[in-house]
Amino acid sequence: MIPLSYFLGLSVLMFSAGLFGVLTQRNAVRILVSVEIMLNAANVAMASFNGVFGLEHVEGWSFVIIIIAVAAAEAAIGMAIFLSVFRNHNEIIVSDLFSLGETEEAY
Amino acid sequence: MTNFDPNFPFEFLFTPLWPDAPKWLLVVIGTLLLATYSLVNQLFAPYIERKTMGRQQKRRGPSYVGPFGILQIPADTLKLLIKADSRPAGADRTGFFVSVFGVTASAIMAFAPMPWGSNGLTPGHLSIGFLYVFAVFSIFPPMMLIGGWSSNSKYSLIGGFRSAGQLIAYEIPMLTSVLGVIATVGSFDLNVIVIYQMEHGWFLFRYWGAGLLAGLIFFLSGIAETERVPFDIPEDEATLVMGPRTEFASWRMAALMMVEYLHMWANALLFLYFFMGGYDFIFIPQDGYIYSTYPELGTALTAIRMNGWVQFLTLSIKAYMIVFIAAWMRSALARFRIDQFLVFGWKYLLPTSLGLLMIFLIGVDINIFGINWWWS
Amino acid sequence: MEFSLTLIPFTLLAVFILAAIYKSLTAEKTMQSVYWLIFMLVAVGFIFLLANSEILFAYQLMVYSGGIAVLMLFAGLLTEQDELFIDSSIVGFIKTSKTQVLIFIFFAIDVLALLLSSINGSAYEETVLANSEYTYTDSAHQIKLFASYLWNGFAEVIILLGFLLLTAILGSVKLAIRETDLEELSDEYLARIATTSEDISSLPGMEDEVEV
Amino acid sequence: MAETTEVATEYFTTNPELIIWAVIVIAIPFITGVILMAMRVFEIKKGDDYKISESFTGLFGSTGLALSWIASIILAFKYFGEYVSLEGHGHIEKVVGDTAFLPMKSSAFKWGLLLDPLSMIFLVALTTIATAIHFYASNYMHGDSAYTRFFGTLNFFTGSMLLFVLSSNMFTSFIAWELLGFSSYLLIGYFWPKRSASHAGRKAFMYNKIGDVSFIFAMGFTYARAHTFDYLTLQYMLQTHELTMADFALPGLFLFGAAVGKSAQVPLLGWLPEAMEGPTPVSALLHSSTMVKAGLYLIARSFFTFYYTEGTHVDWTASEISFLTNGSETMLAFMSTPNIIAWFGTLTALAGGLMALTATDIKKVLAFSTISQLGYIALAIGAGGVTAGFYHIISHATFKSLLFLGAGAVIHSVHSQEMSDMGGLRKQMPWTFRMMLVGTLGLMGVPLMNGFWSKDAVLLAMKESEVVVGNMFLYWVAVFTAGVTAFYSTKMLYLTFYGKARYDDSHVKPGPTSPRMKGALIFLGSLVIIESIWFTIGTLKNLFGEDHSLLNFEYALGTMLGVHGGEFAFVDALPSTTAVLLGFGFAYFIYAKDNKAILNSGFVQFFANIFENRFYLDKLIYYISNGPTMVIGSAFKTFDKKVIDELIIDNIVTDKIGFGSARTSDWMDVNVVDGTVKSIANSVSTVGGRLRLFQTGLVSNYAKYMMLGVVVILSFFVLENYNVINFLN
Repeated sequence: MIPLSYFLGLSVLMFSAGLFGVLTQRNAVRILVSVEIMLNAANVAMASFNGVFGLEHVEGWSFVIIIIAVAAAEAAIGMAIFLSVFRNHNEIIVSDLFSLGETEEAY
Repeated sequence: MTNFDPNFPFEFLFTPLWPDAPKWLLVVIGTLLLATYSLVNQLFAPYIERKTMGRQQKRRGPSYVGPFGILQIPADTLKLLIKADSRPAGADRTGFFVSVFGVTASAIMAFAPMPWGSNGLTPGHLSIGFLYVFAVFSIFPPMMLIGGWSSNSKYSLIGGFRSAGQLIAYEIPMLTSVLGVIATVGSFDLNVIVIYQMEHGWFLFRYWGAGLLAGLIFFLSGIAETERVPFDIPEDEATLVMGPRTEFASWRMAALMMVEYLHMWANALLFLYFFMGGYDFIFIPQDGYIYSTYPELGTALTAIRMNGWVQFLTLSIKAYMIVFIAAWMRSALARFRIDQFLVFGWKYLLPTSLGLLMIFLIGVDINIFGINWWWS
Repeated sequence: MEFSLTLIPFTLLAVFILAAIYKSLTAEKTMQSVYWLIFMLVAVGFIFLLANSEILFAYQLMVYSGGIAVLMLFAGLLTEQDELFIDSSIVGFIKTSKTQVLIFIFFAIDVLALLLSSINGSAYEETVLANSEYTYTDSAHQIKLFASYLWNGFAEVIILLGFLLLTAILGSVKLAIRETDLEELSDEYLARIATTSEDISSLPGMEDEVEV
Repeated sequence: MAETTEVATEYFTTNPELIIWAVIVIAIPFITGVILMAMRVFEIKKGDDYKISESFTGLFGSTGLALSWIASIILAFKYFGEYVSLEGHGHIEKVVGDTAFLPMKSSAFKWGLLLDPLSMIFLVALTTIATAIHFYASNYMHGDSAYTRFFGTLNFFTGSMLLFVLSSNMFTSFIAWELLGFSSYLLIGYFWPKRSASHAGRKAFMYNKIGDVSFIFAMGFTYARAHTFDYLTLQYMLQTHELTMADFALPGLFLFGAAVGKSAQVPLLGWLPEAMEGPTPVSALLHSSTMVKAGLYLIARSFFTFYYTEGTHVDWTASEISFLTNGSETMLAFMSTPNIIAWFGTLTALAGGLMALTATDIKKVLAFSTISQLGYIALAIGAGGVTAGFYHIISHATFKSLLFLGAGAVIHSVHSQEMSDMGGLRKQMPWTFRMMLVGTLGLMGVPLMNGFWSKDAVLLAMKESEVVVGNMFLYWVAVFTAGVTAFYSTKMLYLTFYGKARYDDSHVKPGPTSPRMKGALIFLGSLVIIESIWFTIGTLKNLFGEDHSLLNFEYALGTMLGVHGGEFAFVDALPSTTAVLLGFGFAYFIYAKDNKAILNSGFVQFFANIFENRFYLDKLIYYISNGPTMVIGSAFKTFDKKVIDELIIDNIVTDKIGFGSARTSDWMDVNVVDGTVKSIANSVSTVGGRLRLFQTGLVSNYAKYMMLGVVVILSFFVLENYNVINFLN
C-alpha cells in the first residue's frame, strides 16, 4: 500500500522539473518535452487520487483520458508547427526566433 | 463459465502434485514454466518457417543439421551468441542499448495476460488483457526508431522511420477489426472472449462472412505488425540492408530475431483468441443444434473441452498452423512498395474494418428459433 | 505507516522517472531528450499500474509512448540541426538564471506544502484505511463504471475531443505537407523592400526633411 | 348694417359625390399641368425636332381648363340646388370632406375640401375667367419657344388656386398657398433670360415669403389655441364659446400679414408692378382672380376670427394686443384687427391710385389700379362688410381681366407696353377698343356699371362701420380714390385709343386682333355687361321690395355669407359719382384738350415724382431691411474695432492679462507643465527601460514571469493554510 502523499510528492517533483524545463529550454521540441512531463505529473496525481478514493470513483481516470487526448492533439500540431517553422526559418531554437520582441535585447 | 482464482493461476496443475505447497512459490514456478515454454516455442517457429521455405524454394540447408535439420536453429543461435559484439562509431550508447532491451521486454511482456487454458492457466490475469497486449506492442515503433537513429546509419534511420510509420498505420485497422468482437463479448479479457466463442461459436464464421473478413484484416495487420513478407518494407534488404537492425550484431541480433518470432507468435495467439476460439479444440457451440439435440454428446464434448491439457495442446497446435501460414506467405508472396503498402493500410483496411465494426454492432447473426444454426 | 512490498517497485520507478527527466532536460541532443521522455512515459505507465489504474496504463502506453512519442521523435529528427551550427552555450543548464532556479524551488516548496497541508486531514486517513485491503488484481467493475461514466457524463467532452483530434490531424497534415521555398521567398521580399524604400526616398519633400 | 343670420346648428355636412366633383375640378388643371411640364422635359431632352405642335399643346391646356370650368359649374349647380336655400332668412349648409394628410398622430393635418357659397361663387368666377384667359393665351403666346412650359405652368397655377379656394383648413390652404407662390414665381419669371424678368420673379417670391412666414405664425397660434386648423371647427368653437374672439387677436393679425404679402397691401406692394414682366395672360390671371385675390380670400374665409357677427363691438381687452394699448379704450379700438385692416386697405387704395397716375406703361397702370382696388376690398372687409368686399372681388375680377386682355391685345399689335408708343388705335382695333371701354367704365365706377355697384357697397360699408376708428375720414379718402381711379382710367384709355398714332409706322402694323383673342375679349366684355345689368336690376329691385332670389345678387350674397351690408340709397352714391365725374373731367381736360402743360408745373411734378417712385416704399423697405442692418452692422463694427479690439483686447487683454498671463504661463509651462511631462516621460522611460527587459520575445521568459505570478499566488495559499496569514477569512 503506497500512501497518497508518495504519489503526490513524485507528481510535484515531476511537475517542477517540467516547469523548470519549460523555463530553461531553448529548443522548441525540448519545450514540448517539458510540457509533456508536466502533463504526466498531473496525470500521476489524478490517477493516484482516483485509486485512493475508492472503487466507485473514476473521475480521475476521466481527466487523465482527456489530458492524454489533448496532449496527443497538441503534440501533432506542435510537430507540424515545428516543421513549418524549421522550413521557414531553418531554426528551431526559440531564443533565436525573435518575431515577438527586440532582436538585440534577447538576453 | 468456469470459476478460477485469478491469484492462483496454476491450481489445476500443481494442486494434485503438491497440495501443501505455498501459493506464491507455485505462482513463480508456473510463470517461469510458461515463459520458458513461450520462449522455446520461438525456436520451433523459425524451424517450421525454414523447412517450409526450403521445400517451396528448393533450399536444402535446413535439412542437414541434425535429424530433419532440427539442430539448425540452435546452431544459428549459438553462432550469434558467441559472435563478437560491436557498436558503430558515433552511435548513441543509451539508445543503442535500450532499443534492443525495450523491444525484447515488450515482446515478452505481451504474453502475460494470454490464457493457455480456462482453468486459470494464465500467467497474469488482467481484465484489460487485450488492451494490455496492444499497449505493450505500441512501445515497439518508438524503440525501433530510437534503435535506427542511434545506430548512426542512414539505412537504419530510414528503416526506423519506415518501421514506425508502418506500425502506426497498421495498429489502427488491427484494433478496429477486433473492436466488433470486443463489443459483442463485452470484455477485454481474452479468457472471457474464448469462453464466449465456446458457447456461441467462432467469430470467424459469424455475421455472414463479416467475421471472416475481420479475421483476414486482423491477420494481415498482424503480419504487417511483425514486418514480415510481404510487408517487410522496413528491412528491405535490397535497399536498406536490414533496416533498423542493420548495425545490430551478435546477441543483439539474436534478441531482435527472437522478438520477431515472439511478435509473430503473439499475433497468431491473438488471432486465435479473437476469431478461432482460442484453446477450444472444436467449433461446435454449446448453444447450438448438436448440444440441444444430443445432450450426452454435449456433456462428453464439454468434458474434453474443459480439460486443461487439451486446451493447452490445442492452442499450441493452432498457433503452429498460423505460423505455418505466415511462413507460407513469406515464401510465396512478393514485397509491397512503401506507398502501396500505406495506401492499402489507410485507404482500404481502415474503412473496411470500420464497416465491419458497424455490422458487428448491428449484430446480424443466424439465430433462428433461438438456436445458432451455423456449423451445428 | 506500514512497510509494503509495493513500495519497492514504486521507489524504483520514481527514481527512474526522476532520472529520466533529468537526462531528458540535460541531454545533448534533442533525440536523446525525446527518448528519455519515452522511458519516463513508460515508467509513468507502470506508476499507473501501481496506482490501481491499469486502463490508464494501457492508454498511457498506447497513446503516449506509441503515438505522441513517435510524433516527437519525428519532430526531433526532422528539425535536428547540423551540430556545427548549434550554439553549445545554449545546451543544458547554461544560461539558467537565478530567477528561474528560485522560481523552481519556490514552486516545488509551495506545492508540496500546499498538498501536504491539504491532505493532512482525517478524510485522507479514513480513505486510506478503507482502501488498505484492496489488492491489485482486477478492476473490471471499475472499468465498466468508467466506460458508462465517460459516455454518460462526459459525452460532450469526448465528442469535442474527437473533433479536436480530427482537426489536429488534418491541420498538422496540412502544415506538414506545405512546401516553402525559403530562398525564393526571401529574395522576392528583399526586392520588394528595396523598391519600396527607393520610392519613399524619391518622393518630393522627403529629402529636405528637417530634424526637429 | 349688421343684420345677423341664425347660427347653423349643424355646422357642416358631408356629401362624397360633391367632394368627388370638387376633386375633379382641382385635379384636371393639375394633371394637365403636370403632363404638359413632362412634355416640356421631353422636348428639352429630344431637341427641337421633337417639338410638340402649338395647336395641340394650347388645345390640351385650354381644354383642361374648360373641362374644369364645366365641372365647376356642375358642382356649383349641384351644391346650390341641394344645400342653399335663400327663402326667408336663408338656410346654408356647408359640405366638408377631408382625409389625413399623412398617417400621423395629430388629426389637425389633413387634406380637406370645403364647399360653401363663398368658395362656390369664387370657384365659378375663377374657372370662367381662367378658361377665357387660356383660350386667349393659346393665341397670344403663339411662336413662343417654351409654349408647352407656359401652359403647363399656367394650368398648375390655376390648379393651385383652385385647391386654395376649396380648402377647408389652414393646412391645406397653406400648401396651396405655397404652390401658388412657387408657380407664380415660375410665371412671373417666365422670360427668365431677361434679367428684369428673373429679378421680378425673385422679388415677388421674396415679398410673398414675408406673407408666408406670417401665415405660419398664424397657423402656429391657431394650433396652440384650438388644436385644429379647420375653419368651420374654429368657427364652431367660437360659437360655442370654447374660444373667444380675444384668442384670435394675434392669429387674425398674422393672417392679415399673410394677406399683405400676397395681396400687395401697403408696405409690400412693390412686387406687383414688377410682376408685369410676365406674359400678359399671366398678368390677367394673376391680377384678376388668382394670386392677389388669394390673400383677401383668406381674410374673407377666416373673417370670423376677427369680426364675429354676433356683435359689432368685440372686447379686445383680454387679448394679447391689449398690453400695447396701455389700457386706453381708443387705442384698443385702434389696434383692433379690423381697424388695422381697414386703415391699411384705405392707404393701399389711395397709394395705388396715386401711383397709377404717373405710370406710363399700360400694364403698370393696370397693376397700380389692381393695388388700388385690392385696397378697396381690404377696406371693405376691415370695415365689416365682407359682403361688399366679396362683391367687389367678383366685379373687379371680371373687368380687370378684360382690361388686361385688351391691353395684351394692344401690346401684341404694337409690340410695346409704353403708352407713348400707342394712340389712335381705335380705328385699327375696334373690338378691342369697345371691350376696353366697357372694362374701363367698370373700373371707373361709372353708374350702372358693375364696378359702380360694388364700389358703392364698399364705401357704404366703410361709412356705416362702427369698429373702424375714423371711418368717415377713410370714407372720404376712398371717395377721393374713386376720383383718382376715374382720372387714370380715362388717361389710359385716351392715350391708347385716341389722339395721334405715335407708334413707328415703318415696322408696326396694328390690325384687328385674331379671332380667338377677340372671342375671349368679347366673352369677358359681355360678362361685364351682364354683371352690370344683373347688379343694377338686383339693387333696384332691392330698393323697391325684397327679393330673395339670386337675382338680387348683393342681398343673396349677404344671406349666403351671413353678413348683410347696408341698404343702397341714391344719396350714398352721390359723392363717389361726383368724384368719378371730376376725375374724368380733369383727365379729359388735360389729355383730350391737350392741356398737358399743367403737368409740368412744379407742384404737380413734386407729387408726380413721389408717385413715380411709389412713395419711396421700395426704398423704405430697402432701408428698413438693409438700413438698420447696415447701421447695426457698422455700429457693431465700430464697437468691435474701437472697444473690443483697441480698448479691451489691445489695452486690457493683451497688455495686462495677455502679457501677465503669458509670463505666468511661461513660468508654468517651463516649470510645471514641462516639468510634469518630463518627469512623467522620464519615469515612463525608466520604467519602460526596466520593463523592456521583460519584453525579450523569448517564450520561456514570458513563461517565467507567468510562473512567478503563480508562485506568489500559491505562496499566499500556503501561508494561509499554515495560518501564517489570514487573508481569506
